[in-house]
Amino acid sequence: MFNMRLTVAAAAFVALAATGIAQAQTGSIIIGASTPLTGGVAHFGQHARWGAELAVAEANAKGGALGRKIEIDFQDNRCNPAEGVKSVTQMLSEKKYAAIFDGLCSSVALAIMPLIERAGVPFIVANASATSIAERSGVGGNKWTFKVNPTDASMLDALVGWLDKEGKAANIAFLGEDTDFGRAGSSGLEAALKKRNQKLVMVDFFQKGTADFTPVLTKIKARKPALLALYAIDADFQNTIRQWHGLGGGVPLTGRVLVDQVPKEIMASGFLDGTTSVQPYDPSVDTPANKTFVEAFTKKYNVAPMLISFESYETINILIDAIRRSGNASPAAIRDALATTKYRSILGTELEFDANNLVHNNAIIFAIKGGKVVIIGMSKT
Amino acid sequence: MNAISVRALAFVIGLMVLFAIPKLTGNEYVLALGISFAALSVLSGGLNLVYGYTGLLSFAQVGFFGIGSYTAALLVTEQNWSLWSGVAAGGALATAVGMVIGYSSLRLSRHAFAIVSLSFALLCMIVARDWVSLTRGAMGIPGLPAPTINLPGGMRWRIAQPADFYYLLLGFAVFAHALIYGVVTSRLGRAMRAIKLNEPLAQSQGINPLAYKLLAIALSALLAGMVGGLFVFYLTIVDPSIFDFYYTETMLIMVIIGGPGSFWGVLASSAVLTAVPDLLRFTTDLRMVLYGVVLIAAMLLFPGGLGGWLHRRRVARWRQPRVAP
Amino acid sequence: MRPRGRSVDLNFYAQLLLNGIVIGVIYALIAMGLSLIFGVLEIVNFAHGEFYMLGAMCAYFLTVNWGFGYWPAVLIVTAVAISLGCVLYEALLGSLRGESFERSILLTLGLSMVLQNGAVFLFTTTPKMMATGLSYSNIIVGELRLPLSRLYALGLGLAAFAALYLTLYRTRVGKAMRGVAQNRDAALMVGIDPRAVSRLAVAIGIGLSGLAGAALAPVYAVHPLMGFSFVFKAFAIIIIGGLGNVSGAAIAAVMLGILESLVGGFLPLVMVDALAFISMIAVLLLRPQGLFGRGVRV
Amino acid sequence: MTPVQPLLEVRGLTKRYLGLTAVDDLSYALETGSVVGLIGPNGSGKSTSIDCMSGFQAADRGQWFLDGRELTGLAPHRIARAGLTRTFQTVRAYDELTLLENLCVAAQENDGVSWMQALLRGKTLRGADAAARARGLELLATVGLANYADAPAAILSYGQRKLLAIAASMMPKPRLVVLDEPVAGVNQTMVRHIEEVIRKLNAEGVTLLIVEHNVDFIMSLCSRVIVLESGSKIADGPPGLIRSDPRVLAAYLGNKRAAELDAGNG
Repeated sequence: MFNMRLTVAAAAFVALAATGIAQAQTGSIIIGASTPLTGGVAHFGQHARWGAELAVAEANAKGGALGRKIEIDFQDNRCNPAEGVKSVTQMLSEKKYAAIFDGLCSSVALAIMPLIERAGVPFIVANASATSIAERSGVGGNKWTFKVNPTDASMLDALVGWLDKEGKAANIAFLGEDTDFGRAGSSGLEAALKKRNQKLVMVDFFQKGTADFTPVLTKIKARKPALLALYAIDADFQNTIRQWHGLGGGVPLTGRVLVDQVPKEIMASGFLDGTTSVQPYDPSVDTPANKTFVEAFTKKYNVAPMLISFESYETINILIDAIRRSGNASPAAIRDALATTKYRSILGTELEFDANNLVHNNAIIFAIKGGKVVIIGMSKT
Repeated sequence: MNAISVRALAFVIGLMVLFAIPKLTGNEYVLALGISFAALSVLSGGLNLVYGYTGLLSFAQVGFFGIGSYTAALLVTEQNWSLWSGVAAGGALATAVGMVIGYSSLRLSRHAFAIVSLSFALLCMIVARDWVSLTRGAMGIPGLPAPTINLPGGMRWRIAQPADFYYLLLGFAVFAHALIYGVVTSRLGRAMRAIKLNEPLAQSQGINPLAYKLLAIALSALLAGMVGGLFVFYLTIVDPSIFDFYYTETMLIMVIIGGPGSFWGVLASSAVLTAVPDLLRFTTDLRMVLYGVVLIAAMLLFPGGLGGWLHRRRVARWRQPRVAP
Repeated sequence: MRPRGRSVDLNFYAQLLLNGIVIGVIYALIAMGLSLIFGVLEIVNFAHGEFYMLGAMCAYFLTVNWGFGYWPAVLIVTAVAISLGCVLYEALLGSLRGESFERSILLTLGLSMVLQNGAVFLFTTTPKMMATGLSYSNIIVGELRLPLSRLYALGLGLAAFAALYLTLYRTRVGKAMRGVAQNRDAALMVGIDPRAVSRLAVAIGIGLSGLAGAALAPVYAVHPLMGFSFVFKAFAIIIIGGLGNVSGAAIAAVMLGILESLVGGFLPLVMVDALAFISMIAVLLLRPQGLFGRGVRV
Repeated sequence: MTPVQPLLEVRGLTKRYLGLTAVDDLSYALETGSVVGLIGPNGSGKSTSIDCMSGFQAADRGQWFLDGRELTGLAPHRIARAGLTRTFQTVRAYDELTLLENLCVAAQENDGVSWMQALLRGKTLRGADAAARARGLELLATVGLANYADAPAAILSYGQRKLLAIAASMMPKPRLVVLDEPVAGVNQTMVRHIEEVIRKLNAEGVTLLIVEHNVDFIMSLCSRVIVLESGSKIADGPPGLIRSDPRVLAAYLGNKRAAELDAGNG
């Protein structure tokens, strides 16, 4: 009995796929996107979606690409490779998508890569952080995958280089979430420190969703490191930062501190003075293009953009630029156009993909001084 | 007799159609759904054996699934084992773990088993994330190679295309369900139902509940472990999200809607529920809310599941003619 | 990893102990209600953490959006949670009876899915911070530090425990509750209405959960998934404490909090996460009735 | 003269709860083919003693043997397989299974079919299943439920369920059957019917130990009666003697149960 239903479903999908092909010739240019819209990181999936949709809306306001409207379809992947594969397979089988966007989580992006290679559709990654994505792309094998955000390793190298110059690269402790984000942070930091004959003095990981950090923070405080490299995001970041404040901290932070999300009371108290952070983005970066972006984003969604929303916005812009230069918006032409990208980032630099299809935008190094965030440098990643 | 042969014919035709799908349509999404169905139905079938037939609520299925996945992936990539031996090892390890959990907690009570199985699943996730030297941690093991299987007659089958995985997983699912079907329709399944319906009575009749419960757990662990080992090669990556609690919720919903203790019902609901979330992708936000509502409604309205409902109808039918003069 | 010097050492231990006590009392707030509901109804409430989350959400909106103070918010949220408990009993749990352990888990699991995903839908997963003056005030004694919000949570936890203890031992209805927990049939015979008692147990249990949410809203970030991770730990606690044994659960909670804090002070944090589950499994295998036994319930 | 080995021998069975002795040093023996009643006032330890004997409760002290084989401390299913089956005071049946299935389940652990044979469905299994069905139908006929062989057990009345339980306890051809209150709460017609069934089964060679409150039933059915009070055996003998035993009268009178002993249980 279930066989029958599946056959009916199969027939329905064949029909769907057929209409998809017909549409691809004339109607809008459609980008397929898979991102977590439910589950633990849905908050980031939401920002990824907002950034991308803002870019698409702006492009359409300027007449779309090649005289056609641009659309972007989002599907949920729960940050789970199985769901990612299913959602992208569905989009690929409909054959109407000019390119596939993101995945957000590294494991999902890695699972998507063989699919889009087989289908011959460009895949452009905005947020996933694993180094192995770029290692497997371009000369690494997968010609269809492009990654726009810098890898942690290169950003951390920039940060540690700066710390070393200031004589602060010794005695750093590390606390990060036990996800690809935190793990990449600790290994990137270890590597950057090793180059300068230093190492992390203590390393600890926590499960995402941990509410109470006081045990580990007490331990770190007692150990008196010079700096604490913190790799926490979302609710975990809010909990660590407030509990660190509650315990009286006494050690400045470093790593990927979300300086834009520190509660203003803590920031103003000067408690975090001496903190350094490296990020690919911050809303406060003082370029006209960024100001326009922050304003438009805040106006549209009632909340300030964050790293994820910026990366999605910029990535979709790079993709749209490639679509415009592709001439016919066919996946293969878009891939070739992507490879020759010369795009001016809203942070001011000109971006190109390297041999591994990876972009090297500037990383921003922040410091907190006198209760205020200051940008102390931009560094090539 | 006639009805049985019609059913058998329909079953064979249905199976042929399922195996012909890659030839009928090149649509990879249909194949992806088929693969998804094959994997999930083996998980829900195993859960049905444990919960539906034997009456033990288990949250451990997802743990067995992940243990099988990791074992197969690690043995194939790092020890150069063949796919079959890796998958068999994954199934064996899952079974062994299942026996340990089952034996230690079932000596206490079925309640202890439910709670221990839940903790086990949560611990699996922690181990997968944090025992980095073994599991490579949160990054998982990406880029699993397309496996090659030695077929009888010296042929080699390189499993690289979705259609290959479709055949492989569907083939395994048919084997797994045949095994489950064989058990539930045999006197072993009858003993399991007896234990679920009235454990002391079963004991007083010489049935050893622990042995049958362990059999159900071991079988479900074996199948879940093996299907996990096969499934991750299709995904090309295994990472800690293989232990996602979401799988557990999905499995439970499949068993509850299909009817605990109903082989065909759970198989059918697995098929429908594999396809439905994808057909209803626009309700993403509310899908899990909907699942929750279904669980609540099922527990309130059909406490005994489909089996309970059929049973009540059967009782009513038997009582009817005796009420009438 | 050990800090040098005797005084530093002492301070370090004292701070860990203090943190642990606070964490333990926070666990106890959630676990006591879970234990009470199990004791009286033999129901494992999977949705318990979701009521904690709703309590925190509610407190957040009351204080941040509607300008209530902390204490009024705590009172309102607790009252709302108690009524929600009555509704929950009448609408869902009241229909479960007898051998319904598995059904109760599935039913409340469904409820948890509805509440959690519904909250994601309504409030998004963006973490919310209750930023009143309370959140950033600290009590400092020597080297020891305790945020004021945690001190309040500690006080509320102790008060809740005292109130629960007095209710169960000094009031007629509390004695009835213990009677039902010990023997439902016997309680029926002496004229106790088990439905009324069960309803009250659920109301108190959910009320405690809501109270915990309100008390902790200034301590932790408020988001829809905050209850989910807590509830599994609470399961472990009530098993360690002896199923249905409310003060056992409270003691186990404080013990676990202190143990976690001390372990976290020396070993990797991952061990802390696994600690609750591993101790629970160990307790189950070595002393199935829990550390404090099942027979005597508070 | 060689001493005849008793079918069941119980030696010094003792069970305590929280300082209260429910069964106190109970010893007795049953001969093959007999029908023996076990009576006593409420709380005298009748049910506890058979729960211990069948493995459902752990005894604190004592030993018991079936046909010379020690059963002490075995799990219930092992005791059942050794040839001692029982029914329960609160009648138990598999409601969702048919009557015939109820009976077949009861025999399946004793017919030597292994799990593998059960799965592969070979000749051994088919033979065993056919034998079980035949015996099941025969037993259903004996207890008068043959018409309902394919009906779910849930449709049975309370008394009919007691009959089904008795039939199920006979399925594996046990050496000894312990019936826990086979007629409690059933009407007089059914009591007589159950009595007949038990006689018929005994005539086929089954040994029975019957725990009952209904003293009349026991007195008319059993060749020997054992009386318990506060966990101890106070009398043991043929019904005629028991009726006039002063200790028994005192026990029942003391518990205001003399009426039960004298008058019929209407």
